[in-house]
Amino acid sequence: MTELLGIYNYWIYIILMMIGFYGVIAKKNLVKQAIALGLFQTGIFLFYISMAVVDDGTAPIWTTVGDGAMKALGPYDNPLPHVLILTAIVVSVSVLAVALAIIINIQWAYGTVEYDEITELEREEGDADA
Amino acid sequence: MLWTEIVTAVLLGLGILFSLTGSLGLLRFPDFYSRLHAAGKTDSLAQALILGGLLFVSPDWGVSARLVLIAVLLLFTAPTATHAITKAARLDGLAPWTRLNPKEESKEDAKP
Amino acid sequence: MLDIQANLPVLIVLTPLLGGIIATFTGRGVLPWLWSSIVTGATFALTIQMMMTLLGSGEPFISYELGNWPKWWGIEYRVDLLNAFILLVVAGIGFITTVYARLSVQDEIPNDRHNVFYAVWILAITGLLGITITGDAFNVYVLLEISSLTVYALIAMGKDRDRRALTASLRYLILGSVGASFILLGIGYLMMVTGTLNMEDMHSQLLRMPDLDTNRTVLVAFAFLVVGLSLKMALYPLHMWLPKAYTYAPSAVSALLAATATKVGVYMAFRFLFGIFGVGFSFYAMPSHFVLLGMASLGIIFSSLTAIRQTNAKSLLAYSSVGQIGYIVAGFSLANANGVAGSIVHIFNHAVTKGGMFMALGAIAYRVGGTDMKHLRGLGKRMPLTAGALALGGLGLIGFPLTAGFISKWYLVSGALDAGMWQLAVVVLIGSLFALVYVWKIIEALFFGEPTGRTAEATEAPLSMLIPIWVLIGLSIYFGVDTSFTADVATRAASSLLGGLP
Amino acid sequence: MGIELPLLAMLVPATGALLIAAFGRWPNLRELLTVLTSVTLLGVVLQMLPVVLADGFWETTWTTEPVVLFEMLPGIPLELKLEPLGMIYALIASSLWILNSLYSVGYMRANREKNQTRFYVCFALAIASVMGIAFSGNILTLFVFYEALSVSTYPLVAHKGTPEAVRSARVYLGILVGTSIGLLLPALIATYFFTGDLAFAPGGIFQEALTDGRLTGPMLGVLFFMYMFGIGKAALMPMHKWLPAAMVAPTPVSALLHAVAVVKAGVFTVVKVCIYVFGTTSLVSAGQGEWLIYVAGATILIASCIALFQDNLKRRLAYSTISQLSYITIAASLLSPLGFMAASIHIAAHAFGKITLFFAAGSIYTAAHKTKISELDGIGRKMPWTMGAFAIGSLSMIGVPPTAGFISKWYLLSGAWETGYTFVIVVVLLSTLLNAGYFLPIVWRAFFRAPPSHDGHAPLSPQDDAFGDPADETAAGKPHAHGHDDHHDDHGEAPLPIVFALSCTAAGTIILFFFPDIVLGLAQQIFKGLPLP
Amino acid sequence: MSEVLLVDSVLLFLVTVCAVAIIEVRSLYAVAMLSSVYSLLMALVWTNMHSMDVAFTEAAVGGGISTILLIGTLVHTRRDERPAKRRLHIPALVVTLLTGAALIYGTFDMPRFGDPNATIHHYRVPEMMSQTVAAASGREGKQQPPEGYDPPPRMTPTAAQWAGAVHAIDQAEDALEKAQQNAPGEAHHGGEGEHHEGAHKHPVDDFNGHVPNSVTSLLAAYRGFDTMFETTVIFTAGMALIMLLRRRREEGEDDFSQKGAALSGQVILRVMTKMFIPFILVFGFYVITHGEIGPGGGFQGGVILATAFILYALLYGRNALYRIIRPRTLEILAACGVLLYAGVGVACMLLGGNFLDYAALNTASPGDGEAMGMTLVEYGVGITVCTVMIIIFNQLAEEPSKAKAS
Repeated sequence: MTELLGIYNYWIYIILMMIGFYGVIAKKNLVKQAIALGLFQTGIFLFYISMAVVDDGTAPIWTTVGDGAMKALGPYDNPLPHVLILTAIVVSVSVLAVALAIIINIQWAYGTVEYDEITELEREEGDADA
Repeated sequence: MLWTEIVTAVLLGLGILFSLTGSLGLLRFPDFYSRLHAAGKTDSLAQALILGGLLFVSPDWGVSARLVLIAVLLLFTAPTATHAITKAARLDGLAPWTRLNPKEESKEDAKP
Repeated sequence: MLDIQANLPVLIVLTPLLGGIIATFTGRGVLPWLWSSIVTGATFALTIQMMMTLLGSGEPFISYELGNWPKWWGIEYRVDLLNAFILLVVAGIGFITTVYARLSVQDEIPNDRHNVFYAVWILAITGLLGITITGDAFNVYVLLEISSLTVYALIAMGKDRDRRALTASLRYLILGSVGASFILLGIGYLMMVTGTLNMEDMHSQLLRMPDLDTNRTVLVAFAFLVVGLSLKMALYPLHMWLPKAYTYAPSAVSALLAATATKVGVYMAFRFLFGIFGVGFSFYAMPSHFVLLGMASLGIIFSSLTAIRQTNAKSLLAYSSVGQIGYIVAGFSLANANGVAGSIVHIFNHAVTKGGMFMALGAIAYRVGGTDMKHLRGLGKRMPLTAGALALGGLGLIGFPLTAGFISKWYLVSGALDAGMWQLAVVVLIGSLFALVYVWKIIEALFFGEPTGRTAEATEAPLSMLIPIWVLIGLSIYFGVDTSFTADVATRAASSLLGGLP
Repeated sequence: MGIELPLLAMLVPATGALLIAAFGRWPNLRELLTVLTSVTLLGVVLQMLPVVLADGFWETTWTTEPVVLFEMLPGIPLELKLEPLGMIYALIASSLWILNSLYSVGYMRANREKNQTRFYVCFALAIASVMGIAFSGNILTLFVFYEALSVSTYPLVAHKGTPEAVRSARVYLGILVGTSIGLLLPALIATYFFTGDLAFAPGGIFQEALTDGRLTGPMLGVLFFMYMFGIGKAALMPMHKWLPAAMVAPTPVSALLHAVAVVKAGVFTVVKVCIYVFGTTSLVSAGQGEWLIYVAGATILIASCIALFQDNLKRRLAYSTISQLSYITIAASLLSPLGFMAASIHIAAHAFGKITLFFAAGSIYTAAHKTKISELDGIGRKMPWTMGAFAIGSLSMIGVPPTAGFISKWYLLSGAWETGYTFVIVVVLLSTLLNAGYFLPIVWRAFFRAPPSHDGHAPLSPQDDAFGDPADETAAGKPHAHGHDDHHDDHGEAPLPIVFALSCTAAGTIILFFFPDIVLGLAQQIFKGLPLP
Repeated sequence: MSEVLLVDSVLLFLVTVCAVAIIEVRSLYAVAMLSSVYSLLMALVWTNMHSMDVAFTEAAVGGGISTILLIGTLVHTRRDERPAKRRLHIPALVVTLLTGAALIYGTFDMPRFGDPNATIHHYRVPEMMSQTVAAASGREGKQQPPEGYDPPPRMTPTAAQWAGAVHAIDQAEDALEKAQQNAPGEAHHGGEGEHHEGAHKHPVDDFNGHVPNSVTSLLAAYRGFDTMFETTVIFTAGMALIMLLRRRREEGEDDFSQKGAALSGQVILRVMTKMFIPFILVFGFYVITHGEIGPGGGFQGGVILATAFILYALLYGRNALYRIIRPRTLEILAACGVLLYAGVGVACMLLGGNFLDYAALNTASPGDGEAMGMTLVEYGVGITVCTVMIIIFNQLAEEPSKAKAS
């Protein structure tokens, strides 16, 4: 039981991820897909961060004392995953931006952002890959 | 050290009370404008009280200064935001709810 | 002043990075193209230098610690024979396609954004190079995203010629991001178990785990990495994004992608399966041996069959690419010397051949305005050189003797025999028979059809396109007759990957 | 010591092809070049002859290092090597190429074929790859040029460009490349896998693999099977379909390539594989390969029976070719010296005979535009030369002295007698009857039947459009005697070059009967190198 | 521990509800708002997990920028999702559940949440990052090329490890024994949590810059190379948007030819904005500069700066913004940010160090060199992020060009 309590946090992130994943697969609205992709990635970020947590830890920031030496008061979380996730967040927002740009283009070209309607239009003009 | 904590407790309690009422109003009030009115309370007053409460237990001046800054900022932004939203609604042509035309309720569901 | 030799590894990535960023300053006209050709050329030169340095020093690899931090804290660049080879391929193809790109880009991209286009183009190459050279798992992810982002945008630039480019690109974006996220997740699990991000370090940590084969975290990490990588390298059931993307992308972009993108995906698979998990875990403890082989074989058969049904030459080649990926994957999942060497050689051969063929199609699109069979019909008389290049490349795809394709087939089949899997040999040969069919569709259209429409008055492609095309096709012939370089490098790289295992 | 000559023999036609392509714009020059190239080639090949015939060939020339073109796979270079059997093949091909070039000049002009430049270029390339096959130093080289031959002949078969031609060409290429990639290539790789070596060696390369048990008898049998059916060019049933299909090609193509070069490449490979890869000893000891005799025998009989019922002349010839090829295969599969002798001689004999027949068919088509046997009544009176040659050719096919066919059949029968395969003897005798059955009627029809009486306008003499202004290839609509109108039964002999060529080959058939020394010498030279079983 | 868990679970519950809502609600504007709420909640979650920087970034990027992006998109597209035929997409559900099950299966062998003995907290953690109470060891600087520390065995055993066959495990073992002597913090491997002192220290491995925020020091120094590419990613995104969305302009047509601001009528908003923009800018710069000491850094600061401009553009129209910064200038600045970052690295190379080896900037006192390098780098990041965010906003606000009629 305790160990389940110990890893429940991971399960939450899995649930979040899967909600996003479901959205990516199931939703036919392209904007919705893009957002769901964001959820999906956030779940992963959450996993990384929970990897960094240490019991009774504090933020990995030291207080400077006297002659520029630095003290960490007690245990603190592992900063490495934080760094990775900083990078990952920025990457994900860039992906979102590009996705939205493409979606806007699709809106201009097809007049819709619903996947079904687009496939309809494409079938009308004859798909190249049979 | 006792009285500060008491003050803090009181202030926090009040803040929580206000935000509670605020959210209650958000749910229960008849139309958009009145709901926004409730929400506005939460934004401005409740946060002010809570921050004020924290002010009394802040470890050093830096923190207190930040708290004050945040409070001031919010006191400026919250009403502005409320105003902007209401104005937008007004421009959108959403008539306020009165006893005379209660059917306007139906229109609110569209609003986030 | 600047010690090039000492900083060679980082320069290989830095040159295109800076070059790509500076390319945004280059305004309009021919300047952007000129600049990017120079940059990619310099990069190519650097990779050659790298290769020679590595071969010169007897060492198994050259390591470069960025920021001079010990490699398990900072990021390490590690160049061994395998990725020196891949770097060579990517940079070389990048250079040639850039030289080729000028006219077709003028033709297909609105001229007020050429500078941006070339900037993104070079950054894509940068990403691919970075993935190849780095020794740090997370760095792989970041660079993967760079290359993917750029590629999505580049594909979408086909929108002015066919709006389906947009949907293709978005589809790739969604699937690619999911794949990348899976890879990120796998890296996370691994990091949790091993506590490090340096690939070599991860590997040694895994080897030190007493319960390596049963540790559930490692298993799941492995599974997700494999799935993500398969998405990235378009292994058969997960290839849905590839055909449309290749078909509707601008011609130059298709050439670049077909030649490099999936290859780098395969390289990542090498690094993760052989480098981090190790042969023992990946192919003996895990069933991936058979899973991968099965997927690869299915891919070879079905995508070739689909390719036969295509009416657009570009999508035909795209599906054949999926099949070729199948060969490569089948090769390394045999996990024996000949097989791995075969897939390494095939990475090179297929890159060269497909690149050349897509460029030839680009030239045809430039002259005729399309790559449908009806456009190709009778081009053999109108554009003999281009058509000839296409035909030779096609022979390469079939794996005809005296073309590079034959060499890879030879290695693959003998690898299959070594592993005692004659079924795979059969699959490979059936695959090349299918290849014969779909290539012959093109050849008959080219040489025994009557030109119609714009084809009738088409003229031979301009020299600035012909030269790059024939350089690549020539290479694919040359390395079909004299394999001393490729085969030697491939076998050595394979043996180092397998760690002296037979 | 003439070691580089094979390379030369390959380069001559190759360069010839380049030149022809370069000067394609001027037909006369182009065809002059073709003829010159063929003559030069024959010269080169003849230079090699004494080297091969010399005593102690196996000790000296064979043991010297071969010409390595390039290191194709690590340890397996592409190499060329002089060798008696290949010598026979090269000799035939090169000598017949000369006549064939003359013939094609006449034929192509008279029939106003399109894309003549492509035709001559591919022709030369095909010959180049034939030389490569003949002098290949290991199986890989053989395979490479074998494929090259298939590809370079593909445009020749599809030459007309009509849908039908393209379709048959598809069949042609599909079967040839299919078998070679599907069976021959894996067989090669397996051979390399077992022996670690692909070089030709008299007596085969499988012994030590067999002795140390890497390779068992049945596996050897499977390999043998893959080889035999992988060599689709040998037209062993059921791999024979491409041969009739390829008959859509212009007659010179059918003549040289499908009576001489391609099909002979097939049987040549078969013989070569039997002798130099498997070696009689290992095959006999493993007791495999006996089935080949029966398959080949069946092919002979079935093909002959089919031939009986073909009314299209070229198709009948095609099926006769199939059966004749199986003579060679069956002879080789006797695995006895006499058998190999028979095989190598029959390669020559059949080449001369069959090319004569095809030439004749072509000339009939050129002069009379007739393709059906039923239309040939009395044609012998209008075209005495042609039909005379045809008669000689058919005699040689049947194996009647004084034609070369007799010698090879003689050796075959004695070989069969020696090894005691009565089956073979029966098959040979039966097929002889069948041959007679489907050739003699044509001759009889041509000479002793009354022609269907017609009266028409006077024939134009064939020469003036055979050697007329080459520009009239393109000048369509210009009235000419041998236009493609349906009926003209009033015609003379075919154009001169055609007649000349087929008379030469017919003569060759007879000369070969009286002076078979060279071929015999070469054939015996083979066995000097063989370890006696 | 416990209250962390408590707050955690409440927050995570809210987050999950929010996520479900995002997937299920069909009004896309509502979804945009919800996603912004979601990001803010995530920011709280992360604050609760003591990762201030991530929380900061999430709040700025997720709560701020991506909401703006979404709304900017929804302006072009329709505002409601088309109702699906089936409420539940069964195949998707199956795939999702299977994936989730696999992931959960994977968690069973993980160290429990917050376990201080987890490998990741001890295996080869940098000296100052290791769980010992770190005191930056004075100024004895970083000798380069490294003398004090001999690199772990490079040649054969390592190669064998690379080749990685399980049978090579023993030699991998001893190779690692050697490696461990050079690996500080290795002593604590599997040790009893924190509070163990006196790890054998390593002069080289010690980080000399006075950077209390270890996230920043990791970000800008140890993994500075990643961060450079991260900046490149943003830059790439900006370029991609320009390439995809820039309206085809006829020659000579300038950028001022768009219609005015949407919110031009809002007097109060305009006044408030005018009041606040300076503060926002100051705060942005503060965040960038102060990133080494407290939470924050280039990204967060850059985004905050960008919001100032975007706010301005929203209220006064993009023309007004373009009067301040021309689009071309934005592009050039964006490039310059990355160039600044990479330039620092190149400078290090020119000064004889490795790429991004800040210590080479100031050989006299490596610490100051590192501090300087990191500050410069942060500014590079800030510039790029800020400008690219503005670019993205502008591009998303583009309207379709006449040419794209097809």
